[in-house]
Amino acid sequence: MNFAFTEDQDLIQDAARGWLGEFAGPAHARKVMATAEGYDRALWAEAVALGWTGLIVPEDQGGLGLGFVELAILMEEMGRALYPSPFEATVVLAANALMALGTPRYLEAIAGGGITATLAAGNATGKITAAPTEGGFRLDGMLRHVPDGARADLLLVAADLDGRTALFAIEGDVAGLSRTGLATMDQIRRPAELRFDTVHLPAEALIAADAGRGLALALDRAAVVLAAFAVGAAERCLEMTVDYTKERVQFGRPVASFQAVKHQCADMALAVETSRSAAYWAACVADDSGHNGDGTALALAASGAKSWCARSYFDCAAAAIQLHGGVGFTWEYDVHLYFKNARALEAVLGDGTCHRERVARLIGLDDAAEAAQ
Amino acid sequence: MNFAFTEDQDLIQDAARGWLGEFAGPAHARKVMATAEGYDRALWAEAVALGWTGLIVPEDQGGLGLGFVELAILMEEMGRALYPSPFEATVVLAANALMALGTPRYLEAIAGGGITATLAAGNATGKITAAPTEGGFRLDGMLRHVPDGARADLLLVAADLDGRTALFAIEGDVAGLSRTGLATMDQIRRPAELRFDTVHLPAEALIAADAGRGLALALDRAAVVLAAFAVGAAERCLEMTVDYTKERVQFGRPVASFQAVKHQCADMALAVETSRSAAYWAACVADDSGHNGDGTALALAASGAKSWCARSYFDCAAAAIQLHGGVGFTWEYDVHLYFKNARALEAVLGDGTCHRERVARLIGLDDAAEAAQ
Amino acid sequence: MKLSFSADDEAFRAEISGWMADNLTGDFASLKNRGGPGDEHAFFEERRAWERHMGKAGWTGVGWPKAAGGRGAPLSHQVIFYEEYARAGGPGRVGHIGEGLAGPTIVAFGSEDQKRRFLPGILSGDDLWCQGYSEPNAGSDLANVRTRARLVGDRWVIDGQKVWTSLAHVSDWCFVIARTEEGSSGHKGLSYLLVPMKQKGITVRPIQQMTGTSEFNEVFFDGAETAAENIVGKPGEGWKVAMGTLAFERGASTLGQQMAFRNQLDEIIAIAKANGRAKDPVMRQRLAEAWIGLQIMRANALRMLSQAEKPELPREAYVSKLYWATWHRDLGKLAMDVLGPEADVFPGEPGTYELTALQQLFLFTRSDTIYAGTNEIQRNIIAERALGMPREARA
Amino acid sequence: MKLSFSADDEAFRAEISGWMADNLTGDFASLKNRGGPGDEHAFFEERRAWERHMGKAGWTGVGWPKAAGGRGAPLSHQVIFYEEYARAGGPGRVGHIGEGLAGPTIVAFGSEDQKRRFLPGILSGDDLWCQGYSEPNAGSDLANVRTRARLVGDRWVIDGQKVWTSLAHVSDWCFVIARTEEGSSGHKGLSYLLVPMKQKGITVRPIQQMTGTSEFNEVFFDGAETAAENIVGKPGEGWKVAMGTLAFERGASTLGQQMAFRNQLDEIIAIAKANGRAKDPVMRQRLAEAWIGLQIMRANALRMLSQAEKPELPREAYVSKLYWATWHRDLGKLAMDVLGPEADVFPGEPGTYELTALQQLFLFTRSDTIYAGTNEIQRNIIAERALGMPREARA
Repeated sequence: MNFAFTEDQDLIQDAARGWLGEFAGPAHARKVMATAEGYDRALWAEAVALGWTGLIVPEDQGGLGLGFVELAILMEEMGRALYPSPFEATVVLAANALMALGTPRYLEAIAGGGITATLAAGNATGKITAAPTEGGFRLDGMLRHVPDGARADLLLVAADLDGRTALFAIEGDVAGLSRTGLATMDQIRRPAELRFDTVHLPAEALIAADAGRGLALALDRAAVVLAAFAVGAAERCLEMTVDYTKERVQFGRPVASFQAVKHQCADMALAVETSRSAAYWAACVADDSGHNGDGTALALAASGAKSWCARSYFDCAAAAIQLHGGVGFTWEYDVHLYFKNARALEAVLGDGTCHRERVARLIGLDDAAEAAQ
Repeated sequence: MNFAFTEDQDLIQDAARGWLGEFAGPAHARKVMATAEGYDRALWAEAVALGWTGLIVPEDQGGLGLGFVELAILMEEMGRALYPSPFEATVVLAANALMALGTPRYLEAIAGGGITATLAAGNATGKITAAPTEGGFRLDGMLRHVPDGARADLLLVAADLDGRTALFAIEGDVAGLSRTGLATMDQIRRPAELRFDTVHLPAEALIAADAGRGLALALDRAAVVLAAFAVGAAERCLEMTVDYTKERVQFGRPVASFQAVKHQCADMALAVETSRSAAYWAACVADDSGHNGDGTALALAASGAKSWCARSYFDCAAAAIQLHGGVGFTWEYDVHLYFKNARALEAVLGDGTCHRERVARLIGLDDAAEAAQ
Repeated sequence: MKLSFSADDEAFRAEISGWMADNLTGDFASLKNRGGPGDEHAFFEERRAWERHMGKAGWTGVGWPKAAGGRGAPLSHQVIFYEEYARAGGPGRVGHIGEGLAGPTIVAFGSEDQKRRFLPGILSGDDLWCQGYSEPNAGSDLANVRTRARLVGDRWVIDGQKVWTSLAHVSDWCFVIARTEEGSSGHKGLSYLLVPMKQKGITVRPIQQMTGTSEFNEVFFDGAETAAENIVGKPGEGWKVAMGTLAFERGASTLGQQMAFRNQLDEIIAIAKANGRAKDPVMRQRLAEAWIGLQIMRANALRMLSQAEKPELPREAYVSKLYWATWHRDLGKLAMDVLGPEADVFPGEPGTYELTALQQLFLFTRSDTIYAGTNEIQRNIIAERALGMPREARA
Repeated sequence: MKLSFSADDEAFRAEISGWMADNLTGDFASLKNRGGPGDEHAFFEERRAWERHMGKAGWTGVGWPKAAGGRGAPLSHQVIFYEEYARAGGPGRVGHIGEGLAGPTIVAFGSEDQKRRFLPGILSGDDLWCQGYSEPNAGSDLANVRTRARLVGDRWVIDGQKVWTSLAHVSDWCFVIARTEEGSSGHKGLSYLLVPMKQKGITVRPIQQMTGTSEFNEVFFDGAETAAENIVGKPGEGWKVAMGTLAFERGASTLGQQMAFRNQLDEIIAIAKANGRAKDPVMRQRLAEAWIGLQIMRANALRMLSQAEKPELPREAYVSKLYWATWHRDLGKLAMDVLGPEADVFPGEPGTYELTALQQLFLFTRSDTIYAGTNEIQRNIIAERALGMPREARA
């Protein structure tokens, strides 16, 4: 038991913060967010070269073989920078899911940066039905809010196959599949709608015929890592606010000297630090759970961390706007980028209410009552 | 439309505030709250002499014939003083219920101060079943949290009679009825448990065989008036806090000069003023509804006012303790009397969650959705 | 104390609601529910025509005294007017700053000549006004105003900068608080000037907001001029006059604002019913709470307005800005939570930025708790002026 | 970074939990879950015997260095010790101020002679300690301390008053912050004195709390004396030493406190299941939120303790008091809301005042956000020390 970063972990954090701070901060986000693609391919190639796409991929598939604590560290820094990239969809969702299902397929390509990918399973709304055909499968249905769904090279799509959840791999475009990017208030994330209208896939597109449990594990781990993203972004909101209010003078005093401002910043600090404790608690549980645990400890930690950290992020972003005063409301200042992203993140992978309801169930509120008090 | 007090209403408020402030403030509460009876009979006789027990009773039954706005004004002042008395049970519940049922019985006795009374209907937990007998009725069952249930001279008890809600009058003690006062954290209110074990009542004890609608009206009006009580008590918490923090010096400054203290007091003021608007809105609706309205407007106003004002009272009392610092936590200072009373009041006549759920239903959340957006 | 309306009130209600039904039609029909906060750019010219149309029909200045050209309507009629206007989906009024702030200020503090010159243009909808109070380094605090005006011959010459000026780019006139006494500070030495906007000494630069649109502007005064007689009150009385303007914000038009809130809440409830969130017990609590909160807002406003004759500002008036701003901001968040994952999406291609009305609501309401006195400033004011707590130390 | 425990840790867990199971029996069995905050008066003599029993078995000073007579247990063992102690229902420790504050202060700042004289009595459970920090007009601020001590011959003579002193009426010793430099102010001129409580210069007056009971006391020093050598550090170093004491509050014993919170939450959940509130979706949200919040509290404490070697106080340490105090206070309210109308009732006759454990929790947790630095002071500290924002103006 030692709940502090190792030296290696400190190094990962320092390197990520340095690179992202220099190249991939909000100014970068502004450049790419108005483009149709939504990210910068050249910068992404550099991120690949840093080994990030292989961070959790096993070494024998060309990755670094690190764990979810390390992935959380990296995502925390991406949140701080608000770096728009295929990382979440490709690594946090797709690679994580493939690993949870125990298949090495595509991992080397992902680790090496050859392809981007995404996952369309319980993280999307809507439903796909699969039916066996001669030599393969036919898929029909619609999914919305698939991260990077319009731009990813590889789609991992969950579909109902005879009452079980199967996972299929679709490389690029196929006949009958339409992929439409959604225009969104938050311009960092790039959700899409996927329509499957008689899509025929070959037999080898089937990755796992019974993927339900593996996908549940993967989505919980993804929730943990997204919670870490929220931590970094929330902390950046706090930093911007402290910096701005120290500079800004009103009534002849720095705004930061007013107790009302200080106390709101203190509450933001409390939100950030408790969120950090929550996210890394959950990341440790993710590392300890392996692929075959009973999943309850991870489910509790993931739901706890996701609901807590996403709310903290929203609260911090909202407080940042308030404490910036008028300029916090302008397009020019960066606060709104975090604010919109925070709102989007609250709904991703389940909102707070549904995660808390899940915790309520898992801690036994539906079990029979013990002998009367 | 004129949402300000009339001159007469101003006079009622001034008179009540004057008398209660002089004789019936927290120092008085401390004297009586440790006694078994829980109130001072001599002081109560004076309140009767002021005409308060007849406030809403029609003039031809010896009352003043005033309305629920006036009753709210009086109860607001009782809340401010935290006056422990049979007033709520006798007037706000019992007289109100008799009037809602359109029966003049007992009203003259109540108005004249000859008897105290209470109501045990939807405001209590538990259930009573009535069965017709030769020459009368037999009652069985148990009710808890009946206000003044152990000390009131007259009990108005709702019971299930052939699937309808009937109301019975029980004067004093009868065989088979046990009345037990409950020891409570809040020492201002005096709830009791009533056990009916084969209680035989004569036929004339039946006040109304189908009292459901009248009682619902009465309970909504009582909720409105309790909301006004909460307004006065909450405002007193604010006043004590402002006074104390102006006097108390910390770090070489009056505590009231710290922005964190000022802003919490401002939030208390917001809670108090919005509560006052809520309570008198609801009191006006109660006056406008009469005994034959469809009840929806009153139900909405009553649920809105009760949930809002009770929470405001609790929040103000809690903030008062916090802002008093150490002494707010002592028995010696009065804040805890309000704090405990506020907590009790939140649960009386339905807690906030159930009132809001009722509003949700009444504003049509369960109605069929209109054509898709 | 009585909340219900009289038969006379109801007759007046029938009159205005009938007029709205008959007139918000044809070319004007597309203006329904448009042009509110966050949407002020919408159909501007058409709304200007609508303002003139209302003026012709005598529906501007409903609460103004008859002597000033208004209807002199009693409070209950004003309440009904603003509520029915909004209930009918009446568009955001392009003349509201003139009708609600500049006009009443001139009525209260202006000279007879000023009344003759300025009031008819406001009532007819021909002259649009904007407000020159906030400055980049004054924020919510008029005492820090740095914009200067010097009397040169028969002209005031004005230099400085204002911000958060709604409608500046389309306004004919601006009322400007400027420092007219060299070396003065705080509330002293300020004057209240009426300044024509269409002149070369004035530059208007729109501020792009987080919504992507620009309701607010920066206004630069660089040797801008106005005639010497265009001062309301005496030189140095600007603070007193400005405080009067702020008092007019307690007018019955607030009931119209609340009816617009009601329309928004109704839309959110309709969506919740359509997408099933209305069955979620937690969401039901929030929707009911919002509904209750709005009823209380109305009751609070009616209480305040019913006591408008009293010389002291009542406490319910002190808390009203903090209350409605916070309620409205929370409504914006509630709208998003009811929409769920769909909240983020708007029609259009990625990279475009044309928000839906509820997304506008969500983003734009973040300014409610900032402009016209942040929530923090409002709490200071409540504590100091309504509760008599010690004033904040000012350097 | 790793949250799981090693095999060695688990062996230690078995040792302490076995010892508790074997020893919290017989005469001690009635002490289970008694004597915590709000219940400190319960079974006092028996708990004192229990403290001595623990001392004999070597379970006091688990985290103290071996050289000081402690176990020198690593962090993971300390965490396990405090968690298992509380999980077993171990009673509130009467020696906790000596073990957790006075002892570590003497270890860190005391002379060898002081270590020899004071540490063994703490470890054996024979000497009980109390804390003399807060004063009526100093509140949470040591800089305002007015209690004076003068060196007269070989004795410190002490005059003044302390408040909120837990266990003062039963303690043998008190560590007192007193002003030893005439005319000094603020953090200067303070000294840290060890003062015997059983002397005629000291009067202890219990403070009756809103619970009806009296955990806290006022302590009056009226010519009270202690030997000249009973000063920790040098005269004038009291602030430095006191700040060290506050740092010890970051100790692993906080995990024991959290386990007690867990026991309380479990009781509330059991009641919710029994009375049906566990089916209410709104209540489920609150219960789940409390459960999550407590897990985070533990994670936050482990983060803080894992970085105890670092010279700077980490941010998670700055926020921990504000966080746990607020969480615990909210738990008290949650308990009442789960109980519903029954929350107010306790066994007994009207007029008596013997609260249930959950009512005690509800009322007593109101002090959590006040003592040892109110929530407001904690927010100041976070803003100023952790975030580097400007200090509050002090007159």
